[in-house]
Amino acid sequence: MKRLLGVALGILTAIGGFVDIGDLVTNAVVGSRFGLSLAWVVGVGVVGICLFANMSGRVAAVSGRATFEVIRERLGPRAGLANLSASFFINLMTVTAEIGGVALALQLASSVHYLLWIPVAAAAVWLVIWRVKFKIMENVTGLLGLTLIVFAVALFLLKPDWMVLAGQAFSPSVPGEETVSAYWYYAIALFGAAMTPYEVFFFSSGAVEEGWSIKDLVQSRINVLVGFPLGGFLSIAIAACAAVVLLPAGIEVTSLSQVVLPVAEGAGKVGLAFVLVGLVAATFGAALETTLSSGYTLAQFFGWSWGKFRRPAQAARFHLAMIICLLVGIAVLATGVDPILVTEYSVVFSAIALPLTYLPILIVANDPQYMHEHVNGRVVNALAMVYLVIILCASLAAIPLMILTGAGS
Amino acid sequence: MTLNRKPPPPAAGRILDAQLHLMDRQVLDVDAVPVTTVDDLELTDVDPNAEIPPGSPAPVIISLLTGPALGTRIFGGRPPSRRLVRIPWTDVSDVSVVIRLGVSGEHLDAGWVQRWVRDKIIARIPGGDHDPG
Amino acid sequence: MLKRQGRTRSGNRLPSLAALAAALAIAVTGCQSDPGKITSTVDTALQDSSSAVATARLALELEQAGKLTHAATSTALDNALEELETSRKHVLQLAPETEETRAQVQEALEALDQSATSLTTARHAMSSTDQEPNRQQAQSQLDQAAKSLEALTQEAHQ
Amino acid sequence: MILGDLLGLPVFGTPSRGSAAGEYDGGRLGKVADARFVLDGQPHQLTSDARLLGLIVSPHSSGSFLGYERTEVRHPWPLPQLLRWRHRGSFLVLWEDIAFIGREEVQLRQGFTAYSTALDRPE
Repeated sequence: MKRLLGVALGILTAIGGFVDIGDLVTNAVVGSRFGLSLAWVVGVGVVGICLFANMSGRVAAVSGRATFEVIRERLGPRAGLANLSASFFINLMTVTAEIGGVALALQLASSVHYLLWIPVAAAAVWLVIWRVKFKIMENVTGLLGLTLIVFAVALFLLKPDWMVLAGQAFSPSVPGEETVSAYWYYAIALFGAAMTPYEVFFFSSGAVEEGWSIKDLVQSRINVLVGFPLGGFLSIAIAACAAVVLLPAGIEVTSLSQVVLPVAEGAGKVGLAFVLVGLVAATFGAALETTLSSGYTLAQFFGWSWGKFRRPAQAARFHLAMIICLLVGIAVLATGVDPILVTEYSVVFSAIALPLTYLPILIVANDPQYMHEHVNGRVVNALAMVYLVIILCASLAAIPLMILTGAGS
Repeated sequence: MTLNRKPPPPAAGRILDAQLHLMDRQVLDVDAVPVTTVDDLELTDVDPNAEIPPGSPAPVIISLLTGPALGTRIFGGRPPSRRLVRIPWTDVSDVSVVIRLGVSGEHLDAGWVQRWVRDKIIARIPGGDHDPG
Repeated sequence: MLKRQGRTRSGNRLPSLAALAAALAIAVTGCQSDPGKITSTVDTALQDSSSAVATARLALELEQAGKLTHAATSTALDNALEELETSRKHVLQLAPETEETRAQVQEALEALDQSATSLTTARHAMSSTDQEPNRQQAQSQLDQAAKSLEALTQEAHQ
Repeated sequence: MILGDLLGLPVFGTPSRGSAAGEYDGGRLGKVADARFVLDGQPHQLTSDARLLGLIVSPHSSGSFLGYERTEVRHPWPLPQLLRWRHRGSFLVLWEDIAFIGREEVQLRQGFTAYSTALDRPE
């Protein structure tokens, strides 16, 4: 049981990263437009995030340094600030979207308009950050988020033609009515979503919050190897549900209410109940993850005292920064902007910030001053270099593709 | 190439490269509470208008700088000397992956923003002064 | 003053950022009056609307089969209606100049209006207490709307 | 003196009359890439004074070494190789060989010695 609860950090990180509001919708959009022909991207993304999250967790466990401290140390103040600006902007967009996402999920459960839920959602996020222990926070949201497995259950109950799905997934091609640039735009969006930098910020800072040390290296690895593949599995299940039910009906996903329709069709009201709990937990977890990440990145860049393990008064600037982020998020949402649109953009922007985040992690994971004998092995380094090249290509292609496709429309 | 040059005469103490070991490192106080990051270093002055007489003593680090020094290091320019926020080098107790101070951050100039935010805002919100959970 | 590499470099970044912003602005706003633009706007609007109508049909179907809750169904219908309104707004903003495009826009608007009416009926059916006849009515209206949208889309693609 | 002001300054040699035009003949040698200190100054309660041992001059770039100035850090290929190439020809010049530190430039004494920048003693 202890081992089982020990993976909560990995599960919360992955659920917040893979099935937050933006991914829920992006995955369903992709499923409803491209079937499973982009599933391979999720696979590539899962391997990549496992690789780098494990590295950042190892650096945190061995040296006690969280990722953004390392970024500033290695890149210096200028490139560090560039990364901070990009990451913080993405975080803020995502915080905004997730609070909107919690509200949208609550609207689905209650039919009360989501704008009314926004203050409630934001206040709840703040209260948890202000008062709840890190351990309790990750266990509760992680476990409740697991109910999203109902997407996989519903897929089985829908009795799809598995051969067709497998065919789409394993010999991918661009569907006839879609353009090649739209296909690659969504490929980058999915890759960016899988590897969003806030996941490593949160994971490594969480490792420091939990006081991991060298003896927790195995724990770190289990967290990564359970959490992220699970997140990837869930996102493929969501895409598959959309591909089976929505694609044939000619429905292109634009809202959260469409995402749950396949579950209702497959698993009825019980399934719907599970999926609603899961949606609220996952978006709430993602809201916590991104709000905390905003605080972590700022505090670690400027060297402020941070962490939920301290009293708020002992990490005053860290808490103030998060309060301001939440207020900004509420203000943005109050203008009536579509929360889903916000995350769709943030996912693509995150592809741009990726190289400046993962390069310093890789360098420090090879530095014996920090890592002693726990430096990277040859295989990990070779794989990581391959991923750096992929990341670089994705980040260079992101903006041109976004303009070319009109953001995928 | 670098490697073919002869090594410098051995020094009697630990070697620290400013960019590698000091700049942008996290500074922790005696209780391991983060205080700031090293934004820059202040050295004893060298006359910028005259040649250094042979045999003059080498400059030493007087203090770690923070606050406005970060802005000027990134964007250029130079803050007036009295506006620099300093942590005296004599407060430093150890330089490793982090820089440790031998004093509490509570009384350092570098901690005033933290203290202000804490006393004026965070400690006034209910629960701000209690342990989490 | 010192001359630093980093500063000159970041100075060079500004114009390229401005160019990027300009390119984005052009990509987003586009040009309103050329016929190709009209055709593609109408096309997108028809597609989005048939997706919205299909969503409503599926949601109603699932609700009648007892698989979808009242709250989730109304939310789905609300979202579909919003989507339809957006499409209608886009088409209404067009300024057709030729006879041909004017007819095209007119036809599309009729279909969109029909869809909006059917969705509103469905929404009313959900909130009214005497249920059955109303819902069937809504469903048949939705079926009709879907048919006209499909006909128009096929016409455009011939 | 603020270290940030010193980093990135161009470094010149002092023109020498009569000697054969060697590689350090008054021309521009590179930029200050880092400053090396040694903890052997006056001892205090907690630590000793950090004395400026010398400057690291890099002919091609004043950018960061990203930690690869230490020769024992060799992974992951090809990053160390790339960074060492970017800083090829960089050298350490001791404080005794520095003639002048101005606001715009650093000048070295005639006949200064360029030492290896390698920093591979255990930390």
